Amino acid sequence: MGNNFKVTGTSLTIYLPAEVDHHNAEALKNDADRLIQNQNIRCIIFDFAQTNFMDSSGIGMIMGRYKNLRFMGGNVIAIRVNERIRRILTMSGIYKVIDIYEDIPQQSKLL
Amino acid sequence: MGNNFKVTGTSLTIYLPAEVDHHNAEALKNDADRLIQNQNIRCIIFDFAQTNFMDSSGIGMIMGRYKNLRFMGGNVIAIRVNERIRRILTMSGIYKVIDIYEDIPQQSKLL
Amino acid sequence: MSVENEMKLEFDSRSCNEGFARVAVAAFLTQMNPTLEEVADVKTALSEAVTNAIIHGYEGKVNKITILCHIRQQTIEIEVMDQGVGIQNVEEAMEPLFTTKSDCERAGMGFSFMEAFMDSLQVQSEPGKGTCVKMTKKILRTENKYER
Amino acid sequence: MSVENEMKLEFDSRSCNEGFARVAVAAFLTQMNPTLEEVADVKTALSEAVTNAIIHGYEGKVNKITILCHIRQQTIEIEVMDQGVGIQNVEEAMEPLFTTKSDCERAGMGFSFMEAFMDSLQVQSEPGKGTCVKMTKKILRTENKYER
Ligand SMILES: Nc1ncnc2c1ncn2[C@@H]1O[C@H](COP(=O)(O)OP(=O)(O)O)[C@@H](O)[C@H]1O
Ligand SMILES: Nc1ncnc2c1ncn2[C@@H]1O[C@H](COP(=O)(O)OP(=O)(O)O)[C@@H](O)[C@H]1O
Repeated sequence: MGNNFKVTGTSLTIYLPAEVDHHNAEALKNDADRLIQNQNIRCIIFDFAQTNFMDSSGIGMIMGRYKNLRFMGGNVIAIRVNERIRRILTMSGIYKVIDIYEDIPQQSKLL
Repeated sequence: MGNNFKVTGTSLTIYLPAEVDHHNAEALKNDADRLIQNQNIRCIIFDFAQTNFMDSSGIGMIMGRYKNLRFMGGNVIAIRVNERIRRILTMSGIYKVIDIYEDIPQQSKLL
Repeated sequence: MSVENEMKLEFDSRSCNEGFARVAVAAFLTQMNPTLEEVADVKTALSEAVTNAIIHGYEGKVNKITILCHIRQQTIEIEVMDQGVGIQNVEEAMEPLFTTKSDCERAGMGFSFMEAFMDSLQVQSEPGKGTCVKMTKKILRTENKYER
Repeated sequence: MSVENEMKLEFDSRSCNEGFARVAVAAFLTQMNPTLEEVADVKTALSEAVTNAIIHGYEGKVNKITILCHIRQQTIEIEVMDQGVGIQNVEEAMEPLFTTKSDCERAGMGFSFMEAFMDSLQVQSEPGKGTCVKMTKKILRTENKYER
């Protein structure tokens, strides 16, 4: 899994691949969930800097992690989304429960 | 044809597209031959700066222009070829009759 | 650009082919000289249809998915077909957020995305026989010489 | 990467589909995590075979070309088929610089390039029936997670 994840305290940053589809989302899910359990993660940051494609499988994957974390009182945010990804997030309604930031919010209580 | 050709005196520079295959070569041929006839062209410079793919149709196209020009005592050169294109030119044997330069040879008698 | 052109793509219902299918269709589309936005729209809609065939149609088993693309003038028509389990109630399936696989974290937005990103969407399905999703989109821009 | 995967592509023998065919096959190849060099080799060989089907097989008429790709372990096998005029003498046709269309500025290097860039090349042809070119190439590199 190498470069796709970074754990800082109880925060997990997931560096999403160029294309987030069903195939890639499945692979990410398994690795992410293992980290979330083992490292007592409370905040997930989805970093879209490298991502130029996402479909509804990506929405399902984010929503799934959100539900798991929410259950334990955690938070999920998305950063560095381009116009296209922002549109997908907006259409899906997921922006209502997940905040989108330009970059990692430094002073945020979330982190 | 716009940006694909530049005539300077009796020299014609052909800015080759990203992919020189049968499809693109056919289109180039017709336009180039019209210019060569109408503008009394004596030297053709094939500029590969934008080209990352060429197959044997490209070789046929260059060879064809070479034959036409040679017949009238003209010259053909290739410039700004990348490693891949150089390999294709070498394999085809065309480098024996067409010189390859880094860039347009400024002092050259060819031009 | 040809005013008429056609291609058919048949491949295994493996998730690793989702990206391949998107690139192949996008490459076919390129001759219509679409905007980046239009390419992204088509790729997203196609991805939804292919993913559905893999997950729902064949339920993860390896079988054949067929994509048929037809360009007529300024319109691309894309059909994605499987011979999988089919859909009992197409109208219900097409409702936003409806999914039969919420346990697999499906968002139930596949058909909504196809409708949003294409101009038309038709779903034909017969339980036990399979599903055919037909989508069309008009591409507005025009020919560019020497480019595909 | 699947150790086994298959796709079939069928398209009109129009020259504007040459680039499309290359991209589609290259995209399928990507799952084997090839080097840029290997991708370029396969694209070149494929381009030669498809161009031959268009120019020689169908002599410019619009008909169907079929590409079959099969990945088995580390090897990709590509078949390019037409139902065109066929080749009278395959051995002669495969000789470097041999061409029946020198008036069309063909270099006679199509088969030589296919041989040079692939590991194996087999040509089956029957006059009046069509031609099948089968090529294989071993791809040396290994899997990269999350990438295609
Ligand atoms: N190709 C298919 N074969 C069988 N059922 C399908 C197919 N495509 C869609 N469906 C059904 O329609 C439902 C809704 O599909 P969709 O809107 O794409 O949402 P999702 O894929 O997230 O479930 C699916 O849950 C499934 O029951
Ligand atoms: N698909 C095909 N159908 C019929 N004839 C073919 C086909 N492919 C190749 N040939 C014959 O083989 C000859 C040599 O092919 P090739 O080495 O690719 O050179 P070129 O395409 O430049 O002529 C062609 O000139 C043609 O006569």
